[in-house]
Amino acid sequence: MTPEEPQTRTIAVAQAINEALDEALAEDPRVFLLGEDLADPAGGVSGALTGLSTKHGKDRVLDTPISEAAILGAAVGAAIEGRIPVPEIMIMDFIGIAIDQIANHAAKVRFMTGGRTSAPLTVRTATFGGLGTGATHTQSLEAWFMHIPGLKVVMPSTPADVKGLLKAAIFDPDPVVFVESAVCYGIRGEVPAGPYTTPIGVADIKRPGADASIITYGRGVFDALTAAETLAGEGIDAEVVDLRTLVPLDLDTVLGSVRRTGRAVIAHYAVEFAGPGAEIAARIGTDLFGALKAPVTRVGTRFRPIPAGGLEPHIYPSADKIAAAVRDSVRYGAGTTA
Amino acid sequence: MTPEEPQTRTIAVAQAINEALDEALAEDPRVFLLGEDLADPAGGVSGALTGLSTKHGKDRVLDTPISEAAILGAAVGAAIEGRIPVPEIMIMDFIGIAIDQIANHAAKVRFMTGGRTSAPLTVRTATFGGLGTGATHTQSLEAWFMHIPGLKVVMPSTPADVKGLLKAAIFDPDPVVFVESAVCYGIRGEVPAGPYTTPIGVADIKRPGADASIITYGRGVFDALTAAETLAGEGIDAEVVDLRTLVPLDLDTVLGSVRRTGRAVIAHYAVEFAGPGAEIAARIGTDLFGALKAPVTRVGTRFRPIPAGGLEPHIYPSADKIAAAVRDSVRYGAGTTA
Amino acid sequence: MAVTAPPTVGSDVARTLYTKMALAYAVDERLRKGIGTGEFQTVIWPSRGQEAVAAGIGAALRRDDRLVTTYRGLHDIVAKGVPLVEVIGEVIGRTAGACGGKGGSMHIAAPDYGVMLDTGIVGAGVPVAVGLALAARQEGSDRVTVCTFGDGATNTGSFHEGVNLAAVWRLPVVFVCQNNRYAEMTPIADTMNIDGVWKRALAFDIPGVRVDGNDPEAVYAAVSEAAERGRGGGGPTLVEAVTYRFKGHFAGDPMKYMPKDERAEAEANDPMPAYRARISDLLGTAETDAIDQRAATAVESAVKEAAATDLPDPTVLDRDFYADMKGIPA
Amino acid sequence: MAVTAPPTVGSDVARTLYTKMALAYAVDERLRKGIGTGEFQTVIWPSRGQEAVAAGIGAALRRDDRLVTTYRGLHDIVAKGVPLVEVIGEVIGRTAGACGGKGGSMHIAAPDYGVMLDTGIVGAGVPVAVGLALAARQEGSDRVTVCTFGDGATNTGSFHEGVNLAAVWRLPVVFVCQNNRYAEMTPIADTMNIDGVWKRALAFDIPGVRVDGNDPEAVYAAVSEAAERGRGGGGPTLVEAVTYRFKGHFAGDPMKYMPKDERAEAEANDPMPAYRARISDLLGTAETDAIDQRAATAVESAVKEAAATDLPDPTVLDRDFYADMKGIPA
Ligand SMILES: Cc1ncc(C[n+]2csc(CCOP(=O)(O)OP(=O)(O)O)c2C)c(N)n1
Ligand SMILES: Cc1ncc(C[n+]2csc(CCOP(=O)(O)OP(=O)(O)O)c2C)c(N)n1
Ligand SMILES: [Mg+2]
Ligand SMILES: [Mg+2]
Repeated sequence: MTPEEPQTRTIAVAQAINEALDEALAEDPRVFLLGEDLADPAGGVSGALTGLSTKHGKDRVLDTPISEAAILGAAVGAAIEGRIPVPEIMIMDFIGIAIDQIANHAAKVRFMTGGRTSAPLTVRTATFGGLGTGATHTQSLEAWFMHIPGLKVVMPSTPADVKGLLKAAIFDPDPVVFVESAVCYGIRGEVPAGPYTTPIGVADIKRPGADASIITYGRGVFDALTAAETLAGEGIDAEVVDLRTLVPLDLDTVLGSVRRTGRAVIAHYAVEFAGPGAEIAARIGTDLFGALKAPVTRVGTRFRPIPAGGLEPHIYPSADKIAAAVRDSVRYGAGTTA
Repeated sequence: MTPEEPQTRTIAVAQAINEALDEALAEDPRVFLLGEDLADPAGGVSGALTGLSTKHGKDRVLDTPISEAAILGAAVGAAIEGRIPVPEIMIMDFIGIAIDQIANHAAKVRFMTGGRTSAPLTVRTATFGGLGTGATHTQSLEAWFMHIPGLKVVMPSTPADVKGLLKAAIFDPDPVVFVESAVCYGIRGEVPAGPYTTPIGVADIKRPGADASIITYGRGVFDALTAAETLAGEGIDAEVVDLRTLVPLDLDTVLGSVRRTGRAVIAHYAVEFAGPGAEIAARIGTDLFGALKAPVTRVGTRFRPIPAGGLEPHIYPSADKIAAAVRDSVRYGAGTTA
Repeated sequence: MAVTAPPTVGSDVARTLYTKMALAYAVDERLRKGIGTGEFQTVIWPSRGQEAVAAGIGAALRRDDRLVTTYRGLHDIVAKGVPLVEVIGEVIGRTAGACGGKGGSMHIAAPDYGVMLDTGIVGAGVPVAVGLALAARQEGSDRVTVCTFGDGATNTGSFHEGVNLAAVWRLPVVFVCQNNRYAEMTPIADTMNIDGVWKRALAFDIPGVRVDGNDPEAVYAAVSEAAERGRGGGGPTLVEAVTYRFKGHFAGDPMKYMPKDERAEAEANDPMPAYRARISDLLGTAETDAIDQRAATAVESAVKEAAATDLPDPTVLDRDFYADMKGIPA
Repeated sequence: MAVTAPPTVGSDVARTLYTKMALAYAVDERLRKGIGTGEFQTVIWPSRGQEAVAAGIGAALRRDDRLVTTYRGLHDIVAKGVPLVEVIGEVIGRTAGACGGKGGSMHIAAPDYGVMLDTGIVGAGVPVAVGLALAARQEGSDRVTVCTFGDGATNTGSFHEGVNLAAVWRLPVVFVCQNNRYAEMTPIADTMNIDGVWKRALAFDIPGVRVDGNDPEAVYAAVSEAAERGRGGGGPTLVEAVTYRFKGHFAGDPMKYMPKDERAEAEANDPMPAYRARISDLLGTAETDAIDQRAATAVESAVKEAAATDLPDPTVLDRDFYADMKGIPA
């Protein structure tokens, strides 16, 4: 609290990732990264890891062949030995050739071996939606991971959360899938000046509000905040609940918010059908039975492959769609229908 | 309707699979099967395919190496050429090394190519839960497939549905994931005497009832019917809705049933958290807002890896657990709580 | 087993080879230019430098032979004979595109010309090609399938599983590895120990051949031989075509990771001027110039034609999805 | 490259080898017997016939060396030194089991003895072994990792990706393929063209060796040599040990698909009587009998001890799941 030292700095999401990895590599010699094109001069396909291999060495930042199953399998093996691997799956859509190592091994070895082994790795991966590259490079598949007992699933939004949660994930005693959004890498925000971690499993109310709860995470948070601004201009006071982690899911915060507002709109870039929002909606519906002022609404990605080019906005959620859903929720029952 | 000819026969689920494949192979030369250990004398690892390679030839029933990605990829390629491949993934838990071919290729090519290609294969796979073999051979991962736009997901229960839906799936113009349950292979039931298909996307009320709707599919149907019997003895008249297919999901039938009974219990062998029941519960909660007599309940597999040996019943749903959930639902609001 | 195929083809084939190279070259140049100026809002993974491989494949195949390629496959697709307006239209996201603009730069299919799959999942095309070839056998057709991919792709499990399956089933597939020495920003030496990708054929007991990928005649000869073997029931072949990627991984790649001297050496072996010189000897400068000119003109008019068509409208989201949309979530 | 390692070991090693074989044999026999009579409600994938491979591996390794094996790995685990009560206890699902009965027959780990992973996903152990070896290097340890799997597993993408990565990173892994000529009910000839799995080493430029898997001394020599190479920084080796699977895929397999004459021939080369004869020459019949006897007794008392412990109770479902259970669904 010395007036000389600033308490925060403003950095971009990519820098937050870089700093979390840099600090983790510096703090613990067991930490290492492995994946495709991670080392300098590439520094990761989006450049977010620039400098790390130069600073910490190519034996801490390992470039691999295009062998996703081997990347994850090697990380499982190293984690079993007590190393702290941070493997990268460059784009989340590629997980379908390698999810076995996460779902059948990382997630299960502690349980299956009665605690004699465990594999607390942190898989970093990113959604690349928003770049128009078409159906196989734009998916948001976090629901697949949520459904596998044994994994933690973290999907933060702001630079501060990205940095604090990535750091926490790396040193977490359980395997974590950490999902970034490439189109958000440039978004800037304040982070605490020194090293810190953000607890996994705790949602954050990014904007308090009284009339409706927008429950979201990852890229959706930015849309939700924009929607809330718009709505504020119309006299609707929306609360934005940023889940930040999907497993563990902070239901207390979600239910607390919805209990207060009586209205819930759930937004995410995963496909809506059988997506993360389904679980959240189901829980709200059950736990707040009779206490809701309107049905829970979901604003997810439409049940379509993602088209290339300019049609993405017709598929993905957006601030406008979220705002419209909140309006409908607020108006519910006020109209002509019984 | 001649009195001489019986209208039905009684066969086991395994025989229903065998007959559907046999008929399909006989009816259309484009149909072929590929997978591990399919040909005689093995006839599939559970013997369900016995006789098919002998009758139709080893060039119609192809044994493959242990190469799940190649099995599915080859099926995608053949389907693109207009053949009708029926690849098998022996045990559903193995899909994590190969789901890419289904999720990024089979599901998406028609959309991505603007209809210039399509890959209407039928992936047969089976859950092996119930045999005590431990966490990597006992999962029910249909939720992964539901979440991928472009796939149909079929998971029937009785021999009649298994046969009719497998036949329909094979000749369906869209890619289908057809999920069997190995522990149910021996369950017997009546099937129509001659060839027939059962429409994909139509739920079936396996037992009508007035007091509560049990919504389930696959192996869960047998538990639900047992639960309904027990409940009948207690004066509770439960309806059992067998979804049969998860995509397309027959919401009309589900909502119609729940609208009548006012109560919904959803049961499945998939993990409850972020499972198929979440989507169904979310839809019931939204679409029947204000029309329910009790909160929707889910009885899924507990959020745990499946232990080996005798502990499976502590993890999986069961008739008892379903019956208990229905009782709670029926009693809801009748107790001391407001 | 590693041989350099003898470069002796007739002048018809030579003309075809150079024409295909010139077209592939012109398409790639034009698209990169348009991306650089902002004329096109899209991305491509340039094939500049690899034209000879595409031409060799394209000239060796019949129209009904099949091709499976990758995001870096526009040259392959052009050389297989797909109309330029379809290729360019798809890349720039117009309804004139091969897939009406829904697929994008890395998801082009044109079955009328044998282009059955273009995938952005590295390695995933390999098993799919096996299925295409299996279908050909089932139909009693003698068509072959060429499956082409990069050096990096041979490190994927899909490659191993797919080639093995083709080998076991003795299917008519020609696997053509375009070894451009990089996978994205990572040089090949960091991701495999072998000094030739062709050696991976030894794991499956199939023929493996290494050719100069900057020599279209060498590629043509190797692919032709492999294709004839496949048609005759002799099973698959792995052809390694050694080449270079002049413009980096994606259009706009600053290429910091590619050593200057390596690039200079590669540029000295640029297949375009090299084959142009050979062709000029054979056909004369005037005809060679005319080929270049026709290519540039064809590309320019394809750009115009494609750009004049509409962007796909949102109704395409409900078309060509499920064959039967009943019950599908809106 | 394919060689048969010279069978010359001292009598200490020979005794160790035979003792490990006898133990592995006795465990397998006893478990199958108990499954057959209904004494044990479980399943195993018998290792009968493959004892010499396990013994060769086990004798070549230090206690701190690592092992990754499969569902058909009870012989490997026993030969690596894991107490019988832990092995048998896990198979019959008792709390005395290595994993308290939660893992089951195909998911046994015993890190104190170097057994780090036993997996039922064919091929998946290969990359995991690479990670174990990477960890050893990072720690500055000279321990090696043996990763063993079947012939069928070499058709998986995981095998290819894992071995390649070990090769590129020059890691101390010995890949031991127990080629028992079948994958479940499918003979090896139907799933690969090569006449020796060792040839798959050629795809990665690592040493590949083929040995008689029925000769424990040959396996011992090959694995020892490969392990020393690995410890010395010489990278991975692929050892193919040719053997046979006498009892089919699973305990109770009717084995209809295994030709009678092939089985008869294999039985004539049964490693148990063969090595027993050699050992009797070396150590005398009395000591050999005593080894067999001690093995049988040890197994019987392990069965008793394990069976006397509890079945795991449901509270284990909430233990050893997440390290931190806060917020985890009930
Ligand atoms: C399964 C998968 N992993 C990673 C990527 C990201 N990626 C796209 S291209 C590429 C490099 C491919 O290298 P290579 O096979 O040599 O082909 P090239 O691009 O050189 O033609 C990578 C890693 C991907 N698309 N798919
Ligand atoms: C990925 C995967 N595919 C299929 C199976 C089913 N399966 C279990 S054992 C086996 C055969 C394995 O053969 P091999 O590798 O030769 O080992 P062996 O059983 O002969 O020791 C198969 C196909 C599996 N467990 N995992
Ligand atoms: Mg390359
Ligand atoms: Mg085998």
